Amino acid sequence: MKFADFRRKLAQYWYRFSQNKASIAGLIITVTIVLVTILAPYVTPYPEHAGVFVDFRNTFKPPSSANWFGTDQVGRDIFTRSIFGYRFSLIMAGTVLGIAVPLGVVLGLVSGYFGGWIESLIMRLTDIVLALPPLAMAIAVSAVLGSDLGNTMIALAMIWWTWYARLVHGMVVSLRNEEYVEAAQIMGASKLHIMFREILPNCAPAILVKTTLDAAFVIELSAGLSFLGLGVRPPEPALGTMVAEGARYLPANWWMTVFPALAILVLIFGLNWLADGLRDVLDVDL
Amino acid sequence: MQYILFLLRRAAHSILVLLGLSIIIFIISRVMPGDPARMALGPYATQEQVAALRQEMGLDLPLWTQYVRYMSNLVQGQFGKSLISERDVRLDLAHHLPATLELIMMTMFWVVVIGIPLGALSAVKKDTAFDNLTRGFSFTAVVIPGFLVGIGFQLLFGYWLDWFPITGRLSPGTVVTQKITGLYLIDALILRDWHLFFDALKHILLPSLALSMAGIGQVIRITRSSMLEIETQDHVQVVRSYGVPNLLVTFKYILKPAFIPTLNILGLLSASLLGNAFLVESVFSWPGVAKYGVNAMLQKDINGLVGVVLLIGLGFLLANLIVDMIIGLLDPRIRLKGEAE
Amino acid sequence: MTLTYKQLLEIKDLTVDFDRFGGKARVLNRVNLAVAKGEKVGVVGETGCGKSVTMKAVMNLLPTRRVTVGGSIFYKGRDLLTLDRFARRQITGKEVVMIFQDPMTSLNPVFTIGQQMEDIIGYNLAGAKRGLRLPKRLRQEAREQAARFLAAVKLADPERILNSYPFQLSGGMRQRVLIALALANQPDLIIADEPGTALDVTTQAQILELMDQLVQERGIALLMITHNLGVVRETTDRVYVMYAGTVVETAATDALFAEPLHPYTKGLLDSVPKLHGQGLSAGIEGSVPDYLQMNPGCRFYPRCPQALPKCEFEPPEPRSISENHMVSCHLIG
Amino acid sequence: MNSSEVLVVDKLVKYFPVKGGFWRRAHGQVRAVDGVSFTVQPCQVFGLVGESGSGKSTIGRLLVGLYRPTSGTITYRGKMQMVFQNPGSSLNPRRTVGKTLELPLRLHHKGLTRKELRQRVAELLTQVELNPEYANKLPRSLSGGQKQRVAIARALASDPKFIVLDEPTSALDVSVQAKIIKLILELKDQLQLSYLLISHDLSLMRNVADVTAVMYLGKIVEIAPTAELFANPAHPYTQVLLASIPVVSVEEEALKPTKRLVEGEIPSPLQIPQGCSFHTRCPEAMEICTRVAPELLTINPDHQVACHLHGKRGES
Repeated sequence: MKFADFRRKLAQYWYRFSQNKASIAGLIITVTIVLVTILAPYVTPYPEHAGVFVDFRNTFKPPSSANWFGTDQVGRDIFTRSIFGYRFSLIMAGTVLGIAVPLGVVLGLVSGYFGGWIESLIMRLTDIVLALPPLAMAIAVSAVLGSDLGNTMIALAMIWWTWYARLVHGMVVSLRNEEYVEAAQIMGASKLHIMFREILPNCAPAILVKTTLDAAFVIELSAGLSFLGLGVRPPEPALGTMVAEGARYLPANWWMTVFPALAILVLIFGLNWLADGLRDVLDVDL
Repeated sequence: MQYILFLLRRAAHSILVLLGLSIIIFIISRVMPGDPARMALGPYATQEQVAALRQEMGLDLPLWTQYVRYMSNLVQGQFGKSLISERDVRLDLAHHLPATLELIMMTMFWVVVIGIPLGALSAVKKDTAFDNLTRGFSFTAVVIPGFLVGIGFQLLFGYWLDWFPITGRLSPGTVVTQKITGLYLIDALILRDWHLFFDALKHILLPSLALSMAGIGQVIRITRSSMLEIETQDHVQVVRSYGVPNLLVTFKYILKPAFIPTLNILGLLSASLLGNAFLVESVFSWPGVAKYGVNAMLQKDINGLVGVVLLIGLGFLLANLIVDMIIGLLDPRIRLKGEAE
Repeated sequence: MTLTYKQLLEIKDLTVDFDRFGGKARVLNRVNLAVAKGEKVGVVGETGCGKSVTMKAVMNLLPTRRVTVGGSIFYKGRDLLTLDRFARRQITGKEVVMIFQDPMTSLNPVFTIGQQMEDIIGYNLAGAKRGLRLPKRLRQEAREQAARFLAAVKLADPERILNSYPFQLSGGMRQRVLIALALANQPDLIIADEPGTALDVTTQAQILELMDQLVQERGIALLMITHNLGVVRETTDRVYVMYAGTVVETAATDALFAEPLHPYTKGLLDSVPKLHGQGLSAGIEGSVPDYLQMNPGCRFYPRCPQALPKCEFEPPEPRSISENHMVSCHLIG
Repeated sequence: MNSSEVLVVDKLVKYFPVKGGFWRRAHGQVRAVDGVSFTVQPCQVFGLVGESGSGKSTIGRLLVGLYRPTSGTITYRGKMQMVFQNPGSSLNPRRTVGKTLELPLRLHHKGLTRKELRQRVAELLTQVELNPEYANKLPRSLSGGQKQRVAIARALASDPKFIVLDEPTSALDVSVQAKIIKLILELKDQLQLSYLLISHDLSLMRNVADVTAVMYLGKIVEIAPTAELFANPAHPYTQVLLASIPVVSVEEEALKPTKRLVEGEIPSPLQIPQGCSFHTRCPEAMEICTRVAPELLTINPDHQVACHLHGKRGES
């Protein structure tokens, strides 16, 4: 009987989600890309092209049945490299948000609930960090520490938590005076219970939607960084690097730029559509 | 009086943020692993050369002394010498600033003149084909990364249609007879040099539009949604119920309060706009501060980078201060009470 | 064109359907209601009984999408629902005005009282010739009128009020501004939505007395919507009791309070705590039903303590008990 | 505390700082509660009535410990609980009714098994006349009255002796209010509870409270057994309040003091008038009222009033 309830609820959510065709597209795109990327060595036609590889007989081939997206200046298959390029994007998004979201959520909860000097400290810190564009920060850190994937990710995570701290802080400040929170306080519930059981679940939908949106954002940013030549080192494929390299051969060898750019767009659109669907289902106003 | 107090408080807050920013940058540039002197000179420099530079940069002093020196230099606007151009970073920045300023101003212009009317119209014509189209456009504009828009524009309008030049601020033949502000469009207007004006306009059009797309999308979205929200509020129903003409209700009683959230977004937006400028300036080889910053970064020029980052932070804070000023003018609660309700 | 009419406002068989997720909700079902010239009429009912929808239908403030309106609303003999938008604007907002429920949200926060009053009064002075800018002369005239009406609602120093922003005024003062606005167009009918409910008891009493006095002096008819039975009894001549989108009983106020006939009216009156303190009644079982699953017969049937078998399927017709007293109930007559 | 009382409140004061200016320093204070004393007997309903800004809700919050008093003491026996005004926000929208009720059970009866918990929840729901199956529901599928019943059940779960009822029915329709009030009174008799009922509704107070205190701007201006207070209101403010109530019958009309209205509105608690805080609106204000704040004086056994009109009679 409980299971039936659960299924009914799921069906209800799915109904609301599927009302918007774009969100289904977003879900399919995102899931497909994640799966294909994990299975990249098995599903790409030329997995060896992802690393150091040259084939001077096949340079600058336009798209064909053998090379769907054409080949680059050293004869590597752009389709294969685009799929491998997603790895960099997804790892980046996963790591940055994996660190930033929990950190930001906890700090936001603490600052919003306790108030006082803790709140001032954390909120002033977010003010400072938010005054810097994330890209500028990543550039600065990479410049100092050397353009290494790990460093760049740490740099981004160190800025990104502030958005979540802000979001959660704002929600906690309005929720902590809700009567159900006060009721729990009167009953003598612990602060941990109130923060994590009473307040956090009410913030969760907004956090989830924002995380989905930000995944797209981090991917965009990572593409931007690799476009500038930061983050990942050649020959490791990154979509941004491929776009930048291809841009040197415009307009004649347009496929070198256009396909990696489209690859970025497809993933970013997919995630945004997914976020839109979640927003409808979870009734979040973000 | 309350308004001035409010602005002073915001300004004081900005100064604090700037101070914090400088500390963070100091920590990043001095405390994190790696030797700035070694980085600047590269792996082939001798030990003595490195030591000499360390001394020159004050890296051998205790950390807090370094900090005091760094801060007192910053307060005087001294960022030190660029390790690449060998010039005072201040001069370098001053040289590159007008290009960026011109780009940003042009971008803001597009954001305001395209974003706000489209958002307002979209709200008025809610659920019509126009509204759906506008919403689709704003979604797309927000989602597509600025540098890809830039490359797309280059391909379409530059290479294929050949309507606009794709790099630089001016065509090779065009000369600026007299530098006044450094903003070519404005200089040309002052000098009544129409050739210069149109050449500069042709060059700035694509980069500024590429840079403004995300902002336009955001502003459409927020203008539309805040107008629709205010539309349902009692006070709008009241003026409507008394038969005040629809156009007046929309463009006075709804639009003015709807401006407040829009402006707030514009202020916050300026950070991501400045960030995107790094990429867009790279794409269009626009000789601005961001391009200078990217070069500094690629060449490990710490002093140059510190200058660029602080300048950007300052830009963001100034933009927000201006936003606060305008919001204060729009919202009597801020103007007369010093805070919103 | 002059029409002869008995009632100032006469709502006939007004039906409103909302398209909701899961079907059509009939939120108003054949509502009949009349207000004579200079009469004070109350509409009383609990949350969701349709009293606000009725008023919005008169004022043309219902959303246009997913709403179907049937029946007629005669004002001075002309059916408002058949008039075009322009002709309707000549009536609602000028001859019929509405005072909204919450004075705190009914004024635009970023304009002064003066700016708002000038526009509202000025555009009505301008009549048919309306542009987006009021001529200076009209604006001046509107401002003078505004000051006069602010004085009429006993606000001291009208000039200062005109130059104030809403947040600088207390709730009671804002309510007075709204009443001044309503009077300014010299209407024939004022519709008041829960006047004073958002204010404190002592302020509410002041406001009600003021309103009473002002409409009396000017011969303006008043249609008051409220959930507060006491307010209705103390301010109106005649009263309609609404339940779930239907009028269940109507009578002269004194008669209704002395001898309520419909089980809902009785239950409602019983539920109000009395000042003599002889304990509380049991109230009415259950709550207002979902409009999507309304009982096909009498809408009160599921909660009625005296329900008959036929109440379940047969909607009761309004029956005249005496002059002015009508009840829709199978138990009566 | 003497042996019979369940609650003693003595000279309770709560000031809230008001921040402003450039440095956001406290530059003033809201005197929300300003020296309030009263006692509550077992099984008594103590009513606190007043308009907005009178400080009645602040007292409720002070009692249950949501605020810390600036000075003064609160002494009580047993446990204290609270039922809030707004059924919309008093239940966590993401927790089922069962979960909401389990929390106080877990906290106050450590070591209950899952089965015992479920059983207690069912009992509590039955006690507030709800079907035990409601335990699986989320608040959004309940009506306002049902939510308020759950809130009452939650308050009962920790076996309190005393419950603060902060406008428990003001968001409900009258027909629903009647049932909730009836339930609250039945539970009182059944479980030997005492209540502090906070309300702006005098007619409700007349029917529910044993003793009623009238508050104005942070002070109790009059306190008496309810029937006595309504029959012989002594403070001009109480009289004005009573005269302002809209009533539904002619008989009640006769019970109201002769109609008189006060000018103006309640002053902001930021700027409480000197002397008697009501003197700015009082129809019978005298010169002394503008200077000296009147003390609560006993005019009849159990009937106290803070007003200079009665001060003189008390002295003579």
